[in-house]
Amino acid sequence: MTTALLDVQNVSLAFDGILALDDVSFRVARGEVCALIGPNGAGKSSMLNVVSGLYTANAGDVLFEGERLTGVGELARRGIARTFQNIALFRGMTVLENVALGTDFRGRASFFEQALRIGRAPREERRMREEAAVVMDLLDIASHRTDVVGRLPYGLQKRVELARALVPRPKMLLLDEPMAGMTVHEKRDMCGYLLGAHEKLGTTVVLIEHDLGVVMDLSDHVIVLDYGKKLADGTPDHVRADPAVIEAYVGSFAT
Amino acid sequence: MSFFIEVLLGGLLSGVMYTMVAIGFVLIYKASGVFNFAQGAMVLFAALTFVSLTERGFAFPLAFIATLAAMLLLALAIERIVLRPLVNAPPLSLFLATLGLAYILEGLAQTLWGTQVHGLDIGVSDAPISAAGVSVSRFDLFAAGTAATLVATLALFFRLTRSGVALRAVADDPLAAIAVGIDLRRLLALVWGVAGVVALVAGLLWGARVGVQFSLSLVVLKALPVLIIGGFSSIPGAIVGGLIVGASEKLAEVYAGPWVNGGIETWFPYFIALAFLLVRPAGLFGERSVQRV
Amino acid sequence: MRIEATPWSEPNTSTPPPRTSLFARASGRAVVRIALAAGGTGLLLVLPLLVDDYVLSAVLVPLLALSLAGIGQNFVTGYAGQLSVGSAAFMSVGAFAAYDLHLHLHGTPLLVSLAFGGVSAAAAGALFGLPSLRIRGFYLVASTLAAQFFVEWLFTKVGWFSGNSASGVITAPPLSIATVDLSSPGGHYWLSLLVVAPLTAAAYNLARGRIGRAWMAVRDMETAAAVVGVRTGQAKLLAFAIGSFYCGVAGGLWAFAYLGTVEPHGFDLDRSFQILFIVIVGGLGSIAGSFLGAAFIVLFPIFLDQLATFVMGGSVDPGVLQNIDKIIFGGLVIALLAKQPAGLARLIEIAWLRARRWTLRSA
Amino acid sequence: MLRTRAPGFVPFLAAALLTTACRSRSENASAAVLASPAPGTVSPGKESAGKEQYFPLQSYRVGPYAAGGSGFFGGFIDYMQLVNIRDGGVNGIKLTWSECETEYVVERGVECYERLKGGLNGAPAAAMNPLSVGIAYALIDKATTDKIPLITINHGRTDSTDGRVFPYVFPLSLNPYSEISAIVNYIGQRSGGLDHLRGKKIAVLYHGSPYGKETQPIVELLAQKYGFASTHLEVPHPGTEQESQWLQIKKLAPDWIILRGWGIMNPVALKNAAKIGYPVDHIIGNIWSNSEEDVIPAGAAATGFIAITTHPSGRQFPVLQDVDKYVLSAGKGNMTDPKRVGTGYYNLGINNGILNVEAVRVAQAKFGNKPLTGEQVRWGFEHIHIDDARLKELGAVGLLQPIELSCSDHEGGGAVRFEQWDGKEFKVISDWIKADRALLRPIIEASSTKYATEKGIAVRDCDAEARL
Repeated sequence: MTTALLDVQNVSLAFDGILALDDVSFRVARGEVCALIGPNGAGKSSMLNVVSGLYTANAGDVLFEGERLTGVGELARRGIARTFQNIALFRGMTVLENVALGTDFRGRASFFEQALRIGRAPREERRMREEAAVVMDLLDIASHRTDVVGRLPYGLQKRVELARALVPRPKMLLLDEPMAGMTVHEKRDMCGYLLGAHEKLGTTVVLIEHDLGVVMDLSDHVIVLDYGKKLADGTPDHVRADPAVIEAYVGSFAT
Repeated sequence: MSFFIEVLLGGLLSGVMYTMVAIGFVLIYKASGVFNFAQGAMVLFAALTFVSLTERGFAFPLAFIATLAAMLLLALAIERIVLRPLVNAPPLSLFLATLGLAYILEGLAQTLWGTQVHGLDIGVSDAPISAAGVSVSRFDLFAAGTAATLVATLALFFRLTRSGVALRAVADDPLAAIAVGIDLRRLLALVWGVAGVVALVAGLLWGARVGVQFSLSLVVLKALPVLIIGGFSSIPGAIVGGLIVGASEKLAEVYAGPWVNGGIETWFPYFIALAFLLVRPAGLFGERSVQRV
Repeated sequence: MRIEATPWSEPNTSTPPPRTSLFARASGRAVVRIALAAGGTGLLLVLPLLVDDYVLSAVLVPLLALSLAGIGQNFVTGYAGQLSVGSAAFMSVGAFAAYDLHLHLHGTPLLVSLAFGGVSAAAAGALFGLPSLRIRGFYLVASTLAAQFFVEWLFTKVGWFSGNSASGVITAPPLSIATVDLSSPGGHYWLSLLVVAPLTAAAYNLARGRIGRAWMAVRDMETAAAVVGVRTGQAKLLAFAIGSFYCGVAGGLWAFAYLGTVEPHGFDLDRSFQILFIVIVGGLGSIAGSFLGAAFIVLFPIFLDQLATFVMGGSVDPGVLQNIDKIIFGGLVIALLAKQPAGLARLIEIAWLRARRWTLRSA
Repeated sequence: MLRTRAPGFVPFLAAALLTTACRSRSENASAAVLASPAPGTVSPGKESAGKEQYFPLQSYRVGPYAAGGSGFFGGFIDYMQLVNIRDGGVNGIKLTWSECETEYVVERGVECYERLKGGLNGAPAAAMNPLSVGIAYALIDKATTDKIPLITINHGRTDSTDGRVFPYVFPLSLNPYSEISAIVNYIGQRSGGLDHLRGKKIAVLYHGSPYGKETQPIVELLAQKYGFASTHLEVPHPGTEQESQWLQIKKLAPDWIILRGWGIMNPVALKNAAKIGYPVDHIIGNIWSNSEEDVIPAGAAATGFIAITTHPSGRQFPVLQDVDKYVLSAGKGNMTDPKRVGTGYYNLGINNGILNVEAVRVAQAKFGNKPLTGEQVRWGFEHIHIDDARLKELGAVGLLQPIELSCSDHEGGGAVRFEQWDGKEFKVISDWIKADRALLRPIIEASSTKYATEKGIAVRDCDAEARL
């Protein structure tokens, strides 16, 4: 099999004694859509936070493209973007500025070039705007470009956050409940955006989602966590058939 | 040796004076998360009101009660005019609002009572009393005693009275407190009232110590490093912080000062505070949770 | 359910770049704007011919200097969200450094001295900004207050900084650039304008560019900022450094162009609060706001005095007036914070929008 | 760039227009108020025109030093009031004045200067009297270019005593150097002659500011000359915290302490002296540590404190009796608290009034009995010669020292009296004690010439001017 893009090795995480993740290992292949599922408190978000370096695991390693991930600082530069369960946007800034921040880490213009708007600075700004425009059009938020994010409705904010994550064209996208609290229509759109990004850019997607319908339709690979332990790991059908999973989700698969 | 002890004692005792002011801060910060820069102005306001009343022939207790009433009224006014409009404004705005409040209080106090410099004699002489070659000012001892009593009273107040308990509840978890039906407005007014009383006591002691005039409002600058070391939300912190600042700055001035020919007391406490912060970014006794802005 | 992937259109470079906040305005209005700007600039240049010495040397010059300091404070507090009450200290560093360079390297060009002042202040700012990497919130006041008092002490104490003049007060050299003499009130104004205008333009570029976004990201949510690749520590230090640079240059102007002298206590804590108020009144995170705030701070007391004179005649004791002045000012600050935290800048923006809507409707 | 700058200029226009608007309004505002006529405008329409001499007052009645300001300017105003009521002005020229609050803050002082320098309703400004070292420094250049005398009585820049370099600055009656010299002379006298100073210990407790530090070199100089040991202890501004300094004093046990304080620092110092049991009658307050406001807050701790003065407290002087008779009893007094009439700052204000008015009178003798320009009044100051006889006429014997100014000497006096606080009031305990001005002059000239070369100032040739 091909070398995994993301390789989580025996990760354990404890908050003052209580074990949130217990020796969890899994691999995510390049280009797949991988879903982390499991009941509340199963440790899904914790896992995502370990991967993105917000938590440091007490034990175990996280390899990305075969190299260890060290700290949140390098996340974007390694080609990883993420969204948060309860939106983490820059509320005081406009939609455009928020999305722009997604690519800013690529900026090379020196301080003086920026202060005087000469050399690389204006070019980078223009490029940033183009890239941002594309994504904003894609997610139908272009019309809100100059609105202050804090004042936007929830669904829009979710999309802005996704836009900010997509705009650098990341290799891997970590999505923590991207469709929480959305209507069926919104979910459908959201899935559309995700698949679009995934197909066009070959972005690898790791997402946490509760709506199993969505999960099964969307993902090529499902990992089930329960009480910090890995319960199952495989294709949707394989997982759907797994007795332990059925145990955990009594009859959830009736539909 | 005895000289060293004298310096140390002197430092600790002036530290107590700083604590007096710092406690007012802590009360308000605990209850409302407001970093009340106006505390110094409140000290000035209280002291000036008291002195002016006594000079207009009020008896000491009468003047005290009148000033007390004034401070409570002030607290009500502040809650209404300053805090209520700024409910759930960012802490930075609240802090800046108290700067504005300080301006108002200074202006008000001086409009009402004039800008005269007043002496304040609370009947305690400065004459030193000596023991084992170490002499300490009577007044400083008296001040320390008063401070201790004040702290004890506050402690009792918060343990025994309903509003005291309510205050602790709010300090722990505002939302929950409101949920169980605590009237936050009333409580805020109350806390500011208590802070006003503390300001009055502090004002009397400071006034007797340095005279009553505009500079009194600057004592706030002495209280800040104390708070930073102790943590904004902890009364024990304010006490320990006060002692640390008082002692260290005096020792520094006397023993290190001469090398840079003196006057280092203005900034030295802040460097001490910084040193502490780098080890404990929320002060000795402060909870990390209260990091806003 | 089946989901259709939403088509992802590649950016088409042949088509013009998409219109964004900056370019969104109709070209017609752009023309108007530029005309306005040109007119305004022209007006600024000839102002000395229109107004008398009093307005120039007692209002406009300090207004310019304070605006610059306001921008500096805004970078730190308004954009990067770091509480600083030490702006005066950095002004002081700027003023004394500029003076000392001039004193010890005789014949240093004026602008070079001022720039040197700014750079020194930036260094000091970065130094005292270091704790911000570890300390958050109000506790950070320790750092800037330390700067405030230490600098004041240092310049009072060490005679060398003030050229060992017996009094410790420094007096500005006669002002001139190249051979142009600037010692007249008009000259002082032009000098200030010459310094402030380009720095303001640069401030806009920074605030609207990558650096400004990084600052605001740190201000709004530091973790998220780190996740999207903002080097948060770097951003904070940069904010302190650049902010202090602006304050430093402002200090230089204050000393050279406005007072012509400066003593350490001229940059005390009250000055720091004054700068802070400028930002609050003008509007946190707004460059134009820094100017509005400064204008307010400078004009308000004068205006009130004039008003009192006009309304009450001589009957009112200036002392009382000053106290009332204090009260009203404090009240206004509170009111603004409660009603319009975005400050005068936002108020004016709103008014401007209303006016435009009205004109459009009537047209 | 253009676009980005556009919003910036709005406030300026606002500023310019607003102020100009206010100013034009104040044009027709009544006299003797904080009006600010456009500089140089003479409006003959006003009944006052051509009959008034204007004194712009950069006063301060609030802020940390309010006590000093309200007393000084109160006395100054009451004296001018007296001259108007009793003598109908100076040779028929009425005195007018208007106040502008500086709060002792430098830039406000500058704003006030700019606002008031142009005169009032056509009455030209005679002289500037900011009672503030900081403001004085900021005004030296401006006043010199505008040709308005800058009076810094008992304070200000020492080397401005040299009128050849500072033609418009007048540190009247006592500059900081003279002050120290006089104090040392007094200590010498008390210890039975200057030669007895050898081996004595003198500590200087000074305010942590340029003002506080200014006299250090002179103290050192005198210490060498007379062989006493000197220690300098700084009290950080504002002066509410002095424990450690006084602990050091306790260890040092000096024979005398020179208190070079300001504002709140003074009473706190006296209270601390009591705390360590230092004899307060061996503390000598300097010219800014000699007012009732400096001792009263210290209560009993202050009794016995000695201070120098150029303006003894008290109402017994004839001139103050006149003020009482003509001004106060007529309800025209300026002091909100009449009890303060005759106190230190007030009497300094009276002295300042006498000297300013005298300068106008002297100048009128040369230029005629009409409102005078600042330049003419400057001539008046440089030719003030008040001897004992003149002091008698002025009713100020013992209140003001005999004083003679000249083109090169803008100080003139240099003598002080010593007074002691008895718990209720200051009692004068010495006659005028002179400073060793001959010793100080070279130091002053060295400093002033350095300044002249630094600023490229042409030094006046006083003899030549005298010959004119």
